[in-house]
Amino acid sequence: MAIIERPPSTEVATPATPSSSLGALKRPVSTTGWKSWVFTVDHKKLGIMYSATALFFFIVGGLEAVLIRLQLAAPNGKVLNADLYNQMFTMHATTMVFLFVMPMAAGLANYFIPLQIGARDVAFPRINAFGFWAFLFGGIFINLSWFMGGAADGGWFMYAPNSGPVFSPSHGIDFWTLGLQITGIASLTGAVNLITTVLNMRAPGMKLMRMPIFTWMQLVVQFLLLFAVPVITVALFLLSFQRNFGATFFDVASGADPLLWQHLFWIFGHPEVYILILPSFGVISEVLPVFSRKPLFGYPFVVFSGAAIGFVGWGVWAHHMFASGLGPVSVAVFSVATMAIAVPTGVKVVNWTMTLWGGKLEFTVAMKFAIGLIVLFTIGGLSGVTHSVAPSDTQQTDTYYIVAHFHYVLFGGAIFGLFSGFYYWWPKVFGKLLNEKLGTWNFWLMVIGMNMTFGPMHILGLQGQPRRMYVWTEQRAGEGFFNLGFWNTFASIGSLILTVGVLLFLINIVITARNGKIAPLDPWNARSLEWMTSNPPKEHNFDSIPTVSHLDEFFHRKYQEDANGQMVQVKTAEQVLKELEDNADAHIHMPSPSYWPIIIALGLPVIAFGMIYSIPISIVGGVIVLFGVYGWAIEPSTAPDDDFDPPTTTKDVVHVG
Amino acid sequence: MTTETHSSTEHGMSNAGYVKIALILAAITALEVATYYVDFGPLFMPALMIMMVVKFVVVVSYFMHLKFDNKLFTWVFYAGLFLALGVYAVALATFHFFS
Amino acid sequence: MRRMLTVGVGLSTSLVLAGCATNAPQDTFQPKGPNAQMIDDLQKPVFAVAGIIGVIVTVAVLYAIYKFRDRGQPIPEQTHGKPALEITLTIIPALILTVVGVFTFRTVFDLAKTSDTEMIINVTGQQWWWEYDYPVQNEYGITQPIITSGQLVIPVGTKVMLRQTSRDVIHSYWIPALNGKRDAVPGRVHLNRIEADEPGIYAGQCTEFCGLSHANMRMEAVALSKADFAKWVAGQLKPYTPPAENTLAKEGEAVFVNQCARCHQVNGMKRADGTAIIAAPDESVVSGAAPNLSHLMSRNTFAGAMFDLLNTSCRKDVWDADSESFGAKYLQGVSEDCLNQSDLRGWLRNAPEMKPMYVNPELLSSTGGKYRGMPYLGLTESDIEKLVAYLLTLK
Amino acid sequence: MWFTLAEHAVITAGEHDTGHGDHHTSTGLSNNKLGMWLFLGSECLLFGGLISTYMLYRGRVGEGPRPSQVFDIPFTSVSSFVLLMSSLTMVLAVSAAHKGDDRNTNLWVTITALLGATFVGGQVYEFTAFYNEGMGFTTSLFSSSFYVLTGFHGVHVTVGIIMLMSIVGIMKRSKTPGSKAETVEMIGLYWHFVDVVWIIIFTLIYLVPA
Ligand code: HEA
Ligand code: HEA
Ligand code: HEC
Ligand code: CUA
Ligand SMILES: [Cu+2]
Repeated sequence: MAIIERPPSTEVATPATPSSSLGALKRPVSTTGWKSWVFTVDHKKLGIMYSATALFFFIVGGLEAVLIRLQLAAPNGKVLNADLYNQMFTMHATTMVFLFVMPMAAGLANYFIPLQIGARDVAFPRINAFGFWAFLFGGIFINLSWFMGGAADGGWFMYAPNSGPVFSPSHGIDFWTLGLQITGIASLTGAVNLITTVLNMRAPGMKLMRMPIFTWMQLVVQFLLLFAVPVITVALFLLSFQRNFGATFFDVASGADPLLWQHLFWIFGHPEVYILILPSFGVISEVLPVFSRKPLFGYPFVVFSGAAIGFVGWGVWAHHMFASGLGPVSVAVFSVATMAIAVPTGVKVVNWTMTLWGGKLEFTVAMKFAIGLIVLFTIGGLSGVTHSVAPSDTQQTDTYYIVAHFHYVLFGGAIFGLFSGFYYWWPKVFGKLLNEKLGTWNFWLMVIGMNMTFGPMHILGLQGQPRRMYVWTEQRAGEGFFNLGFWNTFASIGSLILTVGVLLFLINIVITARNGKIAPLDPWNARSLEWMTSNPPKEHNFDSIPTVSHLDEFFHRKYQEDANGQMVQVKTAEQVLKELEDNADAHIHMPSPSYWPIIIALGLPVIAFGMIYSIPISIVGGVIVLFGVYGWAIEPSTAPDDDFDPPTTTKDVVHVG
Repeated sequence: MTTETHSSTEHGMSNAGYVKIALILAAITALEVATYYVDFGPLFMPALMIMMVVKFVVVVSYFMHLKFDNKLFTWVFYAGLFLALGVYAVALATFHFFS
Repeated sequence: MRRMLTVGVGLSTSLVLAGCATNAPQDTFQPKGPNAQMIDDLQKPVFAVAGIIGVIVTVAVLYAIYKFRDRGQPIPEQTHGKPALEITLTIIPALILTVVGVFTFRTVFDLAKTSDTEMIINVTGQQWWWEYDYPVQNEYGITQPIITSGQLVIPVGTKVMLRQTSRDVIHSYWIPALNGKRDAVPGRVHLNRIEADEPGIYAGQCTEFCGLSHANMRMEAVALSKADFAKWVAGQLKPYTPPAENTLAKEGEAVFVNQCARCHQVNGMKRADGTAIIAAPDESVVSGAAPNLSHLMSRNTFAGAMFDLLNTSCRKDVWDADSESFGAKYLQGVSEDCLNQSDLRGWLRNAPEMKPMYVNPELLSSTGGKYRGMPYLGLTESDIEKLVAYLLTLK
Repeated sequence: MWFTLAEHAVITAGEHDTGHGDHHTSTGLSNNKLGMWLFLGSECLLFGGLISTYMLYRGRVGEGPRPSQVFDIPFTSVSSFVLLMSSLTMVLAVSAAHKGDDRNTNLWVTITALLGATFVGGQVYEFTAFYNEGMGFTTSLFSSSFYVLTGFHGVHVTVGIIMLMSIVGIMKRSKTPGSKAETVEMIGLYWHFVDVVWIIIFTLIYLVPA
């Protein structure tokens, strides 16, 4: 596993195995079977694990959404009671935001950033593994509450004092708070890791302004995470101390100000929404050029507008608090600041459209989702601009009009982008092409379903239906056939179509795994570095690290201008890859698997569990963590050369990680 | 960002230099504590803030080598610092903390 | 791609359909007072601008995918962008937004104006109903504080300042026809100004998630002509008249004193020994309050405006009245014939079953045994019969 | 608390072994060092949030004592001074480590840990004194936010002490002298950061009157 000998040989070399024990345990050595996954530090395996887990949580969050829609399909719904409904929308949002979109983006980042910048792994492979396990255990921990007396029921922004122990006596919010703390650790370690990777691990010649846009947008996202996660960490700690140790941070009777929570939450929360969307912006900025057969229009503008969004995104959080009673000065300032964000985002929309313009468009499923994003996200973005007008927002806030806004940007934006990425990168990861025909159905059902579900919510909201209502009544639904009742039912039907659409994707995965088409080396005639590897990539990604001299390096290796200024193909993908193979590094030293990441991560939910039920359990968890940390600290991340059986020579060793 | 400077090992300061800096820091601390006993009038707050910032910057620049190290580190750290200052100051301002 | 067009067309048709629909009571596009009007004047052009931009982007994308689809053309020129175009298309949105920003700024401050207030009402939110407290204002004949709940009664054409707060969690006060929302936050007082142009009932809803029955926390603003308002005030200030001896209502009063008076205040009610009966809801309810029932039958709704006190036909009569006759109809209050018996009896029989509230004794450990909402009291049917008779006397 | 604990352990004790000097990176900078600085940037937002919470609530004392009634400025000045001096000994340790002088490194690291322990000891003493004066964790908003802020800082110092002690042990076991220089430097960065946070806390919380 750890050392790869002579990669060019067609046979996969049997990896040498570390023999001695440096930590408290012998190093794990399996290269197959479950152990090869559980103890892996390979960014690609971790990427797959992140994504697979996220997909699972998507289904969970989606089922919760469908229950919400069934409850609201008719007046005075009886599917859920008030208590369950409140848990349902809280957990739906939590699951979708923290356990689906964020980790899915982290999965793609993990898998593709090293490939896109020409690296063999991330900067800190073991931290990477730890991050995944922390996310997984955190996610399971939050959802455990369903079986331990009820899940969190305060809404995803968990406003105090409604989230305090008096008003939410079940343990749901305790699980929520501590679970998010754990997934927060995962995000933070991930951010440190990926930023370091992008800044430090680029292939020779891969200047910042030659980096693929996906990597760029992820870089911005990781910076947002780096600085936003600690803010919610503070908020969650204050809430935990109030709920579990009797502090009074949000208890008005003791003189607290409930607006403190709102500020802390949204200082995190607004950057968070860009954390959710920018990865998808990155994906479609890769996909659109490939299937337009021309470079991304205005690459530097897209880069800088991404950075600008990340930056301005810090100055607008109070637009979620226009009705909170901030006073007119704050409201006016934040209102105008919020409008400013539409400008860099508009730059992106313009550039995508201009990328299509004059191209030679091929409508693969990935491309369809990308184009879908442009239109649907713009609808959502524009309703966002109508919220940013503070006086209007006082009519809109906490109605379904807001729900419409954020589902358009999240579903039509973030999720369409991710789906575009799935179809685009599937052959890279699994070596097989997802079925395009089924994919087309998948796409259209999702487009129709999503517009049917969330489109009417604009109407519902503007006609006065508040959000977070477990029932609505005919009395406030208005007259006529097309009253709010009609649109509620319509939206619920839409959500079922949406479900079928998503289901088709799952079916597509199964069909593809069973008997999907083996992907050619370069199925899309792609442009960036991740395609300059085999499908799926070898464990060490590149036989030799390419030297980069262009944006869209791969394209420029395949195509050159002829005498008339026409682009003509000069090499096939196979030839390009062959060149890399011919110069293969003889002896590549990859980071070795480790037990410690999962052990440390396992300690975290134990500590959290103890904080809710009994402190001694926390101490046990603390001991597990400490034990793991020590094992980790004395185990070298890459097994040294004399730790192999038989020992290898150190000559020509290429270190990674 | 692509400067090939090698990390901090070779440069930095002599041990005597570090001791000197520590002495300065100690002196400032003494002054700070003095404000508690002596009435500085309207100068009190600004003086205290300036001393705090000076101490902060000195430790970060010299003990933590930021002054000698790659600019990237400075950039990353101060980005976090100024972001924190900015958002929290604005948040406190909405509570009329400064007025 | 043609299907994409179909979807686009479908979408815009559905939007048009929506436009000619409903007349929902909480429609945000039907201002009935100057504050809501100010918002409306601002939002309509903004919606138009957003709509136009949306159409432009959509059409541009659709045109591009039609025009530039792969028809076997050669690989296009590898252009990397046109900075001049880019910059232009950055500046245009910035300009549009500057204009919007200027108007937004102005409206924010216009709406926040408080100097010309004509009347003050204290509004307090709690799980899951609103309490209105009219401080003494002699110019309106309010010579003693009036405390009521569920329906906010205001004179038309009067700039009313709501001073909002909450007794437990955050709620939000929202009567779309009169103004946007303003949160009622415990420990803070937020100002919210409303004014109605015409007599009538304006529906609203609590719009900050406030726990179990957030969905059932509604409210109504009732605007009366100035003369009618004076009559309403006089009615609220009427002293307590105990029910006549040997009536069912009198028996009901006894039950009430026994069962209800610990939480619900009825102003002027006295014990046999002549001492006043003062409710102490703070001993039983987390928020420390229960609706004042002194003039229960002067309002049309109960329990956070979740239920009507009027039966269907009488309700229709009031709601559909034109603005001339509305006041008189409203001031009639609830007579025995018009009473919505089933809901009121249901409420007395088992309130938590009618409206989800936190009253399960097993889950009250964190509240020191206090209820959140009105508990199940285990009344007999005959007690209920008596209570209804009694409540009907509370005009 | 475990949050910060795990965090530091992972990042600081963690990946050092991969970063032996001869590594190629695009910026020529060490991964560990960059990672550490990123982490410290992130910590600014954490402490910023805690400090702001304290600032907002410092005057809300309810029935409990006011800040000026409990703070013992001379005492805290001394412990602040101790922590400040531990930064000096830390930087001397780093300097020795870079010279490959394991003996002196060990010495200075140990002294640093001792100074740190003195500071934490002082804090424990201070907390006890406050508690005896009627300022429990849940007494008032002021007390809760004070304890959370200084407690978080104290946990950071404690984690630093643990790392310092561990590195002494690890260096003793190591066969190649000077091989842990980067780890020492990394712990040093962390340690100094914890010191600068205290510089701010000492001024804003103790010296500025509420
Ligand atoms: C992916 C996530 C995402 C994204 C990208 C956005 C993007 C934006 N959001 Fe949204 N938002 C959410 C997720 C997101 N939002 C969520 C989840 C909530 C609710 C949280 C909750 O309450 O539960 C929310 C709520 C929310 C509110 C609070 C509403 C309320 O509760 O009252 C506001 C208010 O200003 C707002 C504004 C905006 C704006 C101005 C943008 C802008 O960034 C949009 C910019 C894009 C465009 C404008 C379109 C393209 C531009 C052009 C074509 C150029 C020309 C345009 C103009 C000149 C106008 N959002
Ligand atoms: C990324 C974020 C995201 C995503 C993707 C979604 C997706 C969906 N959301 Fe959600 N939503 C939020 C984020 C998101 N939402 C947030 C932040 C809130 C605010 C919560 C709050 O107020 O606190 C919210 C609130 C919210 C509400 C308002 C609740 C209320 O205010 O009372 C509604 C109501 O309709 C809703 C509906 C839906 C629907 C129908 C989907 C659909 O798109 C879901 C589609 C997916 C599926 C349907 C899964 C499909 C797969 C299967 C079902 C497979 C079945 C498989 C087997 C049987 C093997 N959402
Ligand atoms: C423990 C306290 C408590 C007791 C005892 C109690 N109630 Fe209530 N009652 C409440 C609370 C709290 C509400 C508000 C509930 C809501 O609307 O969510 C309420 C609401 C009502 C309302 C609706 C008032 C309005 O204006 O909306 C009526 C009518 C009422 N109660 C009648 C009674 C009667 C009759 C009794 C005695 C048989 C009684 N209550 C006993 C607490 C109590
Ligand atoms: Cu009160 Cu929602
Ligand atoms: Cu936002």
